[in-house]
Amino acid sequence: MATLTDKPLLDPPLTIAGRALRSRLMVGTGKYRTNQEMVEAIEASGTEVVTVSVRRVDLDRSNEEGILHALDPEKYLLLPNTAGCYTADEAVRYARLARAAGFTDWVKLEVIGDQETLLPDVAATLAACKELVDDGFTVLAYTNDDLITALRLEDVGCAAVMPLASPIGSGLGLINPFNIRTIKARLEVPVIVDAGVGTASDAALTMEQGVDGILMNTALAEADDPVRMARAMGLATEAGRLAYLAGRMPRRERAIPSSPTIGMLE
Amino acid sequence: MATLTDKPLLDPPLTIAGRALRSRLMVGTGKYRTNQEMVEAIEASGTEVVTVSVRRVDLDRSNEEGILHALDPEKYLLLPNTAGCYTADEAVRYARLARAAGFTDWVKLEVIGDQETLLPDVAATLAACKELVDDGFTVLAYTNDDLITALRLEDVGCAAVMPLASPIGSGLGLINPFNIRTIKARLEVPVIVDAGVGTASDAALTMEQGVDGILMNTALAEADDPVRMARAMGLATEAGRLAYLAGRMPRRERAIPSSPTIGMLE
Amino acid sequence: MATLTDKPLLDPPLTIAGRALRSRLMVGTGKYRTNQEMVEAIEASGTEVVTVSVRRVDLDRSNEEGILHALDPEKYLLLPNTAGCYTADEAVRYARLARAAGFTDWVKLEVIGDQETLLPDVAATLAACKELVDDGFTVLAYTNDDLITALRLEDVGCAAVMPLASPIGSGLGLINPFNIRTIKARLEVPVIVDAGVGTASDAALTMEQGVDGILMNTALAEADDPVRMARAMGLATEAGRLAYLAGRMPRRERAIPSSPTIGMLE
Amino acid sequence: MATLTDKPLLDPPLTIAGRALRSRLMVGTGKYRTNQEMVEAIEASGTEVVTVSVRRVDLDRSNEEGILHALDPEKYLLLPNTAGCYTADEAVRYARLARAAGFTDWVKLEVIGDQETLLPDVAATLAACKELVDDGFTVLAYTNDDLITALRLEDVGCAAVMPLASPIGSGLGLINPFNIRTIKARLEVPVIVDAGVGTASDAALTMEQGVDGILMNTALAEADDPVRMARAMGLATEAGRLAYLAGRMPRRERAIPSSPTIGMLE
Amino acid sequence: MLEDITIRVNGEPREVQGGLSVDELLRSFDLQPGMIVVERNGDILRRERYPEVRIAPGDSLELVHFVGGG
Amino acid sequence: MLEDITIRVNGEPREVQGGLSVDELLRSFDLQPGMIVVERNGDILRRERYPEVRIAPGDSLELVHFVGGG
Amino acid sequence: MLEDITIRVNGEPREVQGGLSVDELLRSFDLQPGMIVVERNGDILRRERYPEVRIAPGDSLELVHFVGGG
Amino acid sequence: MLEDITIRVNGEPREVQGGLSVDELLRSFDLQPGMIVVERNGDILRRERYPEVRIAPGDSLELVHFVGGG
Repeated sequence: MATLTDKPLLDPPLTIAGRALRSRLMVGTGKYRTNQEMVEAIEASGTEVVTVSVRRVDLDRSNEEGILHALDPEKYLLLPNTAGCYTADEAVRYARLARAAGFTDWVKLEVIGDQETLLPDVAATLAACKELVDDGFTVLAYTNDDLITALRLEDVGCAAVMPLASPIGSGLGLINPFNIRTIKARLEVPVIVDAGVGTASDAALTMEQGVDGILMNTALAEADDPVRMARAMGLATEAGRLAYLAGRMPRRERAIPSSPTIGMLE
Repeated sequence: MATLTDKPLLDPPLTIAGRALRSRLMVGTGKYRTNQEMVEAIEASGTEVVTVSVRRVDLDRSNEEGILHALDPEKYLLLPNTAGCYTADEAVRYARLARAAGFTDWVKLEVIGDQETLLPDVAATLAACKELVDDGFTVLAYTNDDLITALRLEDVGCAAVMPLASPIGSGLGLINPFNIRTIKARLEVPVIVDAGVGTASDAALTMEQGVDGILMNTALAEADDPVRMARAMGLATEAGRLAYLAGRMPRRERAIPSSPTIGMLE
Repeated sequence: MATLTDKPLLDPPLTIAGRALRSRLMVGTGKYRTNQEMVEAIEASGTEVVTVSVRRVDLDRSNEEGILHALDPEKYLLLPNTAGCYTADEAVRYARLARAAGFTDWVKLEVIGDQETLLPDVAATLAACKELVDDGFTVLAYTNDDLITALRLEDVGCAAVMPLASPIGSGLGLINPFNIRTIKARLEVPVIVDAGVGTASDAALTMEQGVDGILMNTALAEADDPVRMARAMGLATEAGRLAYLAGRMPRRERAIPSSPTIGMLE
Repeated sequence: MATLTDKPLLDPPLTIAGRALRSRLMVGTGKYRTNQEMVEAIEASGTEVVTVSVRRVDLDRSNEEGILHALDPEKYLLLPNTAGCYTADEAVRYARLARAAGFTDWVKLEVIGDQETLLPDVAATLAACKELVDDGFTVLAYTNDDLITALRLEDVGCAAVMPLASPIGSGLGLINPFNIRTIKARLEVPVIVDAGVGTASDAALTMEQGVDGILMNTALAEADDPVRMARAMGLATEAGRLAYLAGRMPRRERAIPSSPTIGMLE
Repeated sequence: MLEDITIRVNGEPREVQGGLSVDELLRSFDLQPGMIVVERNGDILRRERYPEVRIAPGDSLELVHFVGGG
Repeated sequence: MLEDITIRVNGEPREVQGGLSVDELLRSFDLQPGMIVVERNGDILRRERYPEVRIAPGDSLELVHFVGGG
Repeated sequence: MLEDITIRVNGEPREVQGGLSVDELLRSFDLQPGMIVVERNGDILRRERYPEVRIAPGDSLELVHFVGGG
Repeated sequence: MLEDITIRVNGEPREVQGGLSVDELLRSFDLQPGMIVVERNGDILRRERYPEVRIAPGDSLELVHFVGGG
């Protein structure tokens, strides 16, 4: 049975801003049916990085909802996002509140440009990224699959660029492998594909483009069985990575026998 | 890091003709650069079933070439194939020679209909399958992705039907998921997709159709690094299986936020 | 505006069994909302060949239902099919009844192997084809996309081989272009893709594989506007054919300017 | 044979900035082997709008190279582009020179962000678009397939938004139909897909997304036979448009007979 | 005027007037012989023989024609 | 015992006991200060200052924490 | 007959006859003025002014036209 | 010591010592009988019979084994 114990020999760890991560998969913590299911899925995924959001406490029933009651910050890197922000200023404000929580100066920057598609506002994302980098943040920036924007994000000091595979929560998978491959080929900072991955083959196909990692949430939370899907995604992310490193066979529009053509009987 | 130690809890084993297998991946032993590389790749793949061919001994340098010098029949189920046979009679003759070797009465039946594409002759395959079943063989039959032929193979007592993903050695991947899904939905015997898988995402996508397993050879032997690719395929096969069992999220042509839309600041 | 008046200069006509046809599109006559809509759609499609079925007259209200009341046999080649037949004998019986109507000795042979998918029984199709050819019929045989079966059909004297794009009435389009391309490359008789085409781009893509023509029914009859769709299909079939003959530009994973890079201002 | 004489009844003309166009296909004039071939291809395409570039005259052999020696401005709308410009100022300068030629105040705005991929610099494109609109130009803006950028271009007064199908000169076709469909659904100004279309089925598929037109150059100029391909593209563009208007049949993963299931013989 | 006989037409038993030719039978059903193909007791009947061939008791006829199909 | 004062907390007007420190205020809401970030009149308040900073009438506070998100 | 002057045309220094109008200059290059757009020292020159505007020493001219492009 | 006889092995004519058992023949080719399947004049020979069955002039043998295949 395949075990991953000697994985480090097969694939050096992903390193972002100097921190080596034990898995190339990052997962979100939203939309699970229960905290229990979320924790088990995160465990099964093998991830080290989980994203969280900053929201007002609900003064009437606050004890339940805080994520820190469910997740151990010693065990996971809690990566705050700025989801729900529609301007650079708003995103910067949320990032600073998140940092003040005292766990990390990393932030997953999101500046949304349209409520219906949740596609990023790349101009505002660039502006917020620059301001946060100047303020000492380690910024992982959610963006679309436009190479030019990705290059600009790298220019302003982004620690990792996070282009989408398809819209947040759509499950449409990697629609444009060419753009993702091109972005990876041109950037020096890690490229983490964020949003849109729906099932295991999407994750493997995405990693086969050569990118450094994947972040997903809905694919786990909305699966009928989030724990099985989390395990599937952990395995698929690693499978796609190893297949990329292994160098696949050529595609050919003809057949080649796998068995010897000599030594046949009369 | 993802480990597979509790895999049995997540996925019951594939059982063919009463034998439970520890992996849903089967691999061929052809075309490796060296026996050493082959053995390491087979090990890394986590497979339990490896296919072999029956050929004349080379009376001048026989010691090297026999596969039994490299593979331990106690450790792996050696599944003989009838690759290279173009008639039912020829395939039956090779199957009987293979059985006489004394390891197993299983045979992977192949009757080729065209040298250029190595596509099966379904009429001859059906005839040979019937004769071998009547003779007590456990037949796993390589076929194309035609449902009607698959149903006939099941009717004559095939232990597992092995439709192709794409031509042998082509690496074109799963061209027609619809046909494979349909075959799986209609048959009761296990469906093992054989031939054409080229990389990890192909394997995951194939398993996500609900099939019971995959057999591959060229994708490993012709990868730049067969050991890494073998590991990748073992993981991807399991990932695709678990994703199928988990029940994927729906695809939707709109976005759904992963983070709460309430509790935003003013 | 594009007109097709000089089309003969661009594409020689499709010729089957010595008969040159003015269009590479053939259409069925089933499932239209009204005969009037059917006639207008057929007219708009530009086709010369329309398929019909042989059925018992309804002794209570026979005047309405006969297709000959709506279609002029002088204007269109009425091609009888054996749709609904599940054995070779049944198909041969229907073919003979159709020929006795006195319009043509052509027949579109269909022998279905499964009621749910309407996929062909290739063994029975081969048997019926042989018998009908020996009896002097010009046989156009519906089959799946298996090269070996297509070669056998050619061997027994089929006038045209009609592999499917996807199941009858599914509208799934051309699922396996590779198989269709391979069949066309290996056969000498005309290859007409039958069944599965759903919209204009499917028709163009199909013709771009080099095949000689397309037969469709549901895509027109079930469109919201069959007449517009019929025109679209006529144009798309011709567009795909011309694109195939024209020889497309290479695909490349880099950009090439369309405008001169010299002569820029300072 | 399909003729398009009554096309106006089937599809109202595309209208940009108040001008009704007789074809939804626009073509470039670059990279043809000869001017003669270019003129014949443009004629065969049925287009009314052809793009041109502004470049310095070559003082040594100027007579040959001017496009006006080959194309009649009375017969075609010459649409100047700003291809080759990498800044907003540069693009504005080229646009003004083009307008001074006295044919039109329309301009196809291109501001390139990267020499290797020729992908647009969306920030600079937006800035240039705003300045040109304020200066009285009718701006058709080449952009990527980002909805947010397309909405901003509409906001600043763009007359038509021209998202790419894939990179200029790549021939990779419509990689992301979802983005194009989304852009069309959200904008009020015409959406003309520009760049990347490689063959007829690409053109049909693109129009089937509901967009208003297509602009292409390399697919014609680099075809082995540009005239045949131009005709193919003219037909395919119209076919895709009509198929979109006709409303395609549903896709279904099961078969539906085209012929009656009643009235079979005993 | 002959008395009625019983035959099978398209799978249904029918009482028809005895001694009718196939041509007359078709017209009695308001069918145009030129558009109908007749299979009589398993054999196809050539159209020119419709006027001469007379229906006999117990005959089994299939009357078919072309309908819309794909 | 000081009388109540009115402040804004997370967008809602609230009557709270006058003179409370931010730390006391959080506990009065049954919140663990270590898990809460406080923005006071638009400025983030460093956690170590919660015990010393006292609420004044008209203060506007945002009390935020981490919740599940993607 | 005036003596030659030096100007810049499309980035290259050129000796041309002094006192020429833009129209005359274009013709001297064997160009049809109706097909050429002239940018003179950074400003676009309206075509109707080609006959009256005279070239001065040190002028920088860009002479552009339409070529094939996509 | 018997004289040599001629047989066919894997399609090639061979001179071998007369009177050899199949087992002895295989060893003479430096093959391990346990890894070889023998087809003799078209019939498969059960392995336990290798020691007793003796090669006769004109025998046609196929000696096969497992090799790498997919």
